[in-house]
Amino acid sequence: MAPRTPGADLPDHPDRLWRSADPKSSYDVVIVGGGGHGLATAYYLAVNHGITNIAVLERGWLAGGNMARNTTIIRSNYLWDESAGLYEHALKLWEGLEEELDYPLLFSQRGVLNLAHSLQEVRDGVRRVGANRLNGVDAEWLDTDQVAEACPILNTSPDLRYPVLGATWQPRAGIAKHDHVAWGFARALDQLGVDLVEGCEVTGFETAGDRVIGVETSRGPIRAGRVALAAAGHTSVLADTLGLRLPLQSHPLQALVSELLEPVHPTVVMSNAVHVYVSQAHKGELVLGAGIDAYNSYGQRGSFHTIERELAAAVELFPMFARAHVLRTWAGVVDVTPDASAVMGPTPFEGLYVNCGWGTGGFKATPGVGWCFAHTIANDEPHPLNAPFGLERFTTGALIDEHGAAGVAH
Amino acid sequence: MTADLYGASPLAVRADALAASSSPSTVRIAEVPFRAQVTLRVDPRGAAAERIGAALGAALPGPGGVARTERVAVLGLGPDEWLLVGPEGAAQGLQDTLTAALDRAFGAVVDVSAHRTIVQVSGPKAREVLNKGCALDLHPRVFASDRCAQTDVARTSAILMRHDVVEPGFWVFVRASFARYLADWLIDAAAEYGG
Amino acid sequence: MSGPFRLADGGRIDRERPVSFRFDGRDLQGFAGDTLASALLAQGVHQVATGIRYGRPRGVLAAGPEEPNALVQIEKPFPEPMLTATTVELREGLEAVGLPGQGRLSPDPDPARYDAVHEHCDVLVVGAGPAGLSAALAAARSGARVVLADADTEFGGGLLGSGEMLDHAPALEWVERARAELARRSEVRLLPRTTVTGHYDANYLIAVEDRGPDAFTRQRTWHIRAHEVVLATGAHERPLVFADNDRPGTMLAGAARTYLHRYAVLPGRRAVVFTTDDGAYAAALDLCGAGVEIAAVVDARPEAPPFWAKRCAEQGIPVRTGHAVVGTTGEEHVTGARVAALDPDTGALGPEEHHACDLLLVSGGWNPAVHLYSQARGPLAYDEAAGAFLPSGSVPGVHPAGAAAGLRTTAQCLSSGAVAGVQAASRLGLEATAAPRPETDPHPVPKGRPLWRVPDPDAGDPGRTQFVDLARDATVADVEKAVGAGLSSVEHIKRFTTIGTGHDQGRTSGTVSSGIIAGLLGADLAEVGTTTFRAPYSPVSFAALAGRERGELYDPIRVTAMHDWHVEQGAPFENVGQWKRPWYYPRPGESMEAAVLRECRAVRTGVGMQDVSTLGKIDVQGPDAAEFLDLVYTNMMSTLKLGRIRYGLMCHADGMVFDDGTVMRTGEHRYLISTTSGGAAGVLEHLEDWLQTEWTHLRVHLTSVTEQWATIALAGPRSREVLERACTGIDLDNADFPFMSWRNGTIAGRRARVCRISFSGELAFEINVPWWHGRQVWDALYAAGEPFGITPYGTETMHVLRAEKGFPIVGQDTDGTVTPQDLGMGWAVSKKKADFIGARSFSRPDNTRTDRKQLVGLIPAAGEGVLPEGTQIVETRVLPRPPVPMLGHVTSSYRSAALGTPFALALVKGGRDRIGQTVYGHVGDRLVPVEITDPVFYDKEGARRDG
Amino acid sequence: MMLIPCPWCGPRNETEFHYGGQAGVAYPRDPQALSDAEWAQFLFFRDNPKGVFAERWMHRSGCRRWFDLRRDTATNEILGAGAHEEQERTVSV
Repeated sequence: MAPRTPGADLPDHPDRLWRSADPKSSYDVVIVGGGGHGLATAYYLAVNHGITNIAVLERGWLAGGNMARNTTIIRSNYLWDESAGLYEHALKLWEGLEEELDYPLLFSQRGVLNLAHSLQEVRDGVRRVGANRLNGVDAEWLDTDQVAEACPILNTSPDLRYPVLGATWQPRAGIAKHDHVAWGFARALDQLGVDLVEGCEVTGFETAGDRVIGVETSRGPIRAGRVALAAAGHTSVLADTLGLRLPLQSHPLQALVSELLEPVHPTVVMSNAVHVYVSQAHKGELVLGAGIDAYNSYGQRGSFHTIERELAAAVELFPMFARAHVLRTWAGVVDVTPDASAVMGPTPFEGLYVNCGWGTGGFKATPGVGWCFAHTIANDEPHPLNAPFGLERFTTGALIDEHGAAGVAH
Repeated sequence: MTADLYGASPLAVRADALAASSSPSTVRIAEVPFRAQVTLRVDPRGAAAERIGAALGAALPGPGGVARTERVAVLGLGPDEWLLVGPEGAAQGLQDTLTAALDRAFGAVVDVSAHRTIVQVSGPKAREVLNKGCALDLHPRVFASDRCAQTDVARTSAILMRHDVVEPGFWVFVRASFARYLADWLIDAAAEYGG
Repeated sequence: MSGPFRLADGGRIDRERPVSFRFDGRDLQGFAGDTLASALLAQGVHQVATGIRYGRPRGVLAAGPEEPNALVQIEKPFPEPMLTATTVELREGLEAVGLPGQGRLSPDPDPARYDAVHEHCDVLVVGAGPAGLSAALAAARSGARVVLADADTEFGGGLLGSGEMLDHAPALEWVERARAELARRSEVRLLPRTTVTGHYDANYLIAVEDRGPDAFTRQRTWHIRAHEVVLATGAHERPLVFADNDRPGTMLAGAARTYLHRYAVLPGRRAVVFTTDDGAYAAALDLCGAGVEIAAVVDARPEAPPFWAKRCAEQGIPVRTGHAVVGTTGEEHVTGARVAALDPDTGALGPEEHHACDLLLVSGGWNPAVHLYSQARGPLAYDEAAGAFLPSGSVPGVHPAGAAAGLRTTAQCLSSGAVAGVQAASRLGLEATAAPRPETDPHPVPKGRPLWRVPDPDAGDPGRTQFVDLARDATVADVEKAVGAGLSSVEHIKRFTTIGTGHDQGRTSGTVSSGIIAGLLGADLAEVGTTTFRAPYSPVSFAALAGRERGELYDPIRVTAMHDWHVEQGAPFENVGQWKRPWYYPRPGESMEAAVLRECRAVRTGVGMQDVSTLGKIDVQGPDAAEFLDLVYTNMMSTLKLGRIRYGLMCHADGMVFDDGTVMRTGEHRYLISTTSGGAAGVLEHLEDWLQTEWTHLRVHLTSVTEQWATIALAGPRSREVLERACTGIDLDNADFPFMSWRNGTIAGRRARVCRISFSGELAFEINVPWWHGRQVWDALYAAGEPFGITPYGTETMHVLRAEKGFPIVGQDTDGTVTPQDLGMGWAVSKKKADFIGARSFSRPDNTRTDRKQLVGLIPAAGEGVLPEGTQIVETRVLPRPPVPMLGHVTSSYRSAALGTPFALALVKGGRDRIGQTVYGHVGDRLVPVEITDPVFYDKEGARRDG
Repeated sequence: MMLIPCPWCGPRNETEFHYGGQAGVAYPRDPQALSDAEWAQFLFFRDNPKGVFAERWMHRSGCRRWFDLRRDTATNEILGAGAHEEQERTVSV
């Protein structure tokens, strides 16, 4: 057979991935949510803490929620120390993950540009770069000419309605192939003897006083020594059954993809001001994300005007995309907190741990979340990296306000 | 002379461009400058509203409705809000009339004559031009001659009022700072009809 | 003659209009009315592209947008990637090349125009085939406002390619009568060349009209809000899966019929027809009638349909029932079909026979185009009899009709369309009756039995050339591997194999792959299901969806009444939200730094003027206005006297500063408040929220008057002298007109409201006149100031001057995490009021920490330059290893003419207690020593504000 | 594109509205009397149901009035006006 179209194809998957398990009657740890976070948590529970009697319960197909719907951007250039600590830990894990999982994750450290379109965005960018560097996160401030050099197809003309005045640049940032990440973890878990249970919806909890001792599911009750919630947009619905209120709102977040195109876009470009972020994935498709839709929704679909506005911004910034075609649009359901930072830690219920509120940052945090959440579950206390991300902060006011970094942030 | 009395209207600088983009057989676009505009806020169920209606010679219309007297159009903008549009120079008189009829009842009368300007869009293609940026159904079955609406036109907010005098058309009320943008947008939208 | 395979007559092409084009470097000819695919087929060109993974030759499979193979790159008139040859209209000068599954973007700017329009209708009919036309006619005759959209260049749908008769005349005559009637009705809009790509909430549909390269607008996006929607979107024929089923010359049976009838093209001379569905027989007979030799009809089912078997027999066409095409021969073009008996129960194959052919027609049944129905949240269910997923349940206001609803004959489609049209109109309260249905050809309802996969006769490497998704080069072997890896969800298998992710989004492969998966898993196809249908139905160019929101129209540019003056002076502008504000006013050859120093000096020593019209202004009136203002500002406003002005801070309920401005008492129960330029809309929304939903008992009305007023700041020790020359009616003495008060006067014959407000610390006035008079009054003040060297200044100078005074700018020196106390503005927080927005939050534990970041001043060590804004502050002279503790950051930083040194404002942890300390700014890789100071650098006593 | 029924202006595209989240969350009568935890509940915690949700919308591009709406967050189906009695007075435009 003739040679393949360069770059238009992905490496083969291994011959064996995972077996879809039937649930047993009890486990040491039950993880609710078989997305990236649930899988990574189970993985680090097993390899870091020696706990393998685990079930990961997924109501649909494994990693079919936000893990399958995100735009796969990975970066750690967050403003505040707390966020930088967690995301940078994740990025370091990403850097070794392909080898660790022995799976082609297509982790490509092609760098991420966060554009500044106003003088205030320039100030914010310089501030964030400074904070990143002092926190040991690679970051640079690029002026307009340097931006043009890093991404030649970007329109850096001063005539733009909101011209590019500069950008932050994180060289170690990049993208990965989301399914491969999830499947890499799933395969490893399968080999470690962890039960991955698909088509198993958690409908409630079994409690004894203030202690959670198991879950009710569409496939019967399951006892658990500890229960960990990692259900993203659906966390509120689950916590509600316990009367546990969480500071979460679930919103649609949309993305779209073009047809396969010869490589033109060497990096990842994000713009808060005009609400668009773009990369060109491994096969050659342009992957674009937009801003969050304003209203609460679990519908896994957003509003079309968001897409139109996003494409207007994309064509302004990348005039050569004019005749690229939108092939497919979709939406995930992201759970957003008041300070745009996650919640991870113990709950008022003994034996129940929660990891939620990742908003648009979930994918990039995946291994870091797994590492820290596993620690939290195994030791019944937070890892130092996620200690600031507890629920108490909403009472004390010690918020980690990442709206600047997370505005569109992905 | 109007310009002397009122200075420069927001779209004086676009007058030629608007004229150039107009064509009698398709669409005509022109600024209607310096109209008196007064915002009225009052409880429509109270006696003050009745007094105002009597003073104006037209009952206050419901939201989206337009009442007209010889000199004044009264646009229902909300449950307790109206915009009164009168001829040039009438703002003070209108305010006096309203304030007197209000008679210390709870309400508000504010001169907003310069806050917005008016763009007339008329002609056979007027609806088509506006619908390039306005999502409302402007079909005469739905948006009849006694209707107005606050909505978005392109990327700015506007008040639309049906204004069928010589030919079918609309008045578009736009905030002064957005007026040039709207004019430029209208010129662009009308371009295919070859002014 | 445009090709050896073109018939001498017939078809919908215009033989009077030959069209020259270029494909893969060859100059060729076709006719107007051709697609690129039909023109190529007429020339005998079957191989159009190559497969993406294996590079195998690929031909034309279909005759419409479902084409998985024939991908082309347009080179001229303007490059466009990844179109299907089956949908590219042939035009003079077209140049294209075949693609291996990956397109190419042009670096040149796209010269075409794209726009959008909003449309409303009672009934939107999607698809103008027999069902859609019937529906549109029924609805239109009821008086409904109807939009009829169809992706094709002409109406007729399946009738365009079927050669059928209606009312004993060619069906297209009926189509033309229907079209003409609809076109005559004023309330009907016909949209040919318009693909409805998305079906969103409340019957909001997006359609993209292709107006052609020569049109004023190349593509137009229609936003259609419809009361009722009839989905008459037709169906797509399925290919069959067997070894080497991808060779050029392999074609859907229905597509071959379309090439024959619509384009007068014979797709081959000798054909084998492989089917599991009755529908293919009509194609075989039509082609036979046109002179194509039909080597055999191979029907995998045990019995042939008697109606069609009889006709085949009459034409001498051999029919091989219980047989299957198990493979093909050929390289760049199919040369023969390998046929064998197939045991339907065991899958065992009999001995092979070889049938030479240059055309292999396939039909595996039909998939209704349920995309839009599914997007509208309509449920789908697998229908055993139809062998397809059909619309089930119901969606209010959505009416699937015709082939999209699983119907097969023209008679059925005509009837169901009419019923849908009547139903839609009836739901609107209109009286509608269906017209009599035209008489159709007396064909029985076709039946089929799906055969998802033919066993692979080549035992060595089974399934490797049995292509399931031709667009993705995904084979049965790939599906087997996915299932073997443990996957059972169709979503997983799709992602594993990439089936359905190609440019055609799996139109021809979706149901087939589900069928194969069900077979491998031993599961019920109904349970396996399909993947989700997502918009757009067909690929849509980015530019079409961007529309006119490009360049200057990308976002409104807001300007003030004095804008043109600033332009005339050559001022660069700063974007502040949507506003354009003059940044500084350089003299010829002057740098920004020099200009700003000059402007600052002018204000500190003489007089300057600035356009500050962009500040938001809200009229607040009502008996409870004072009480309301007390609740929304942190400071006390109810004690403000008529004629006086007070500075005010606003917080959100979380206690963080979100806007500031002035409050001017203009009447007994009336105030005018100002907001920041960027914050105006947000403040009004915030105030209306509390007023309307929380404090409904307060009798207060708010009115935005931002553009009612043009506002000019006149600042500097000589500002009073300027105003004295220009203004009458106001005694400008400090005693009569004290700081923070306002008076009415006259400037240039215009009534003006003059305020004594200063954002620079200097004696200053703010002059408000109605917008119309802004430019005239500006000119008058400028003229009056000329003897004093009056200097216009921009936002940069304003920033420097206020920073010298330690006045924070919300959004620059705050970031949503800063309280009034952090800013050192505890003086602006009332201790007397019972409550106001934000008050409770000040006592939260985190807000009472002593090491909170506080606004302080910074002076860099002698010889150091201006610190970059955003610079992080650290405590130690030498950087430790990361993570390095940070004290805060520089929020504002400038060179000061008045101070003779660079200076900055910064938010620093426990900053007020550190005044006098030296800390370090982290600039690049250097640490710059800076001294922490009080944030007020200039005129600490406030002596200058009175002149 | 949801069609939001403004009680005063009639049904309009969702793009004309500002979303305000959960309806019926009253400002505490005496915030100073609340514990920090109670105050945090008011500031930051809102219902987030999958299904019927009573929520606030403001017709930003129209009459600028706030009103309540019941909507199914799983399907975007709008189930009618919420708290305010006056909202029955819809008008058609």
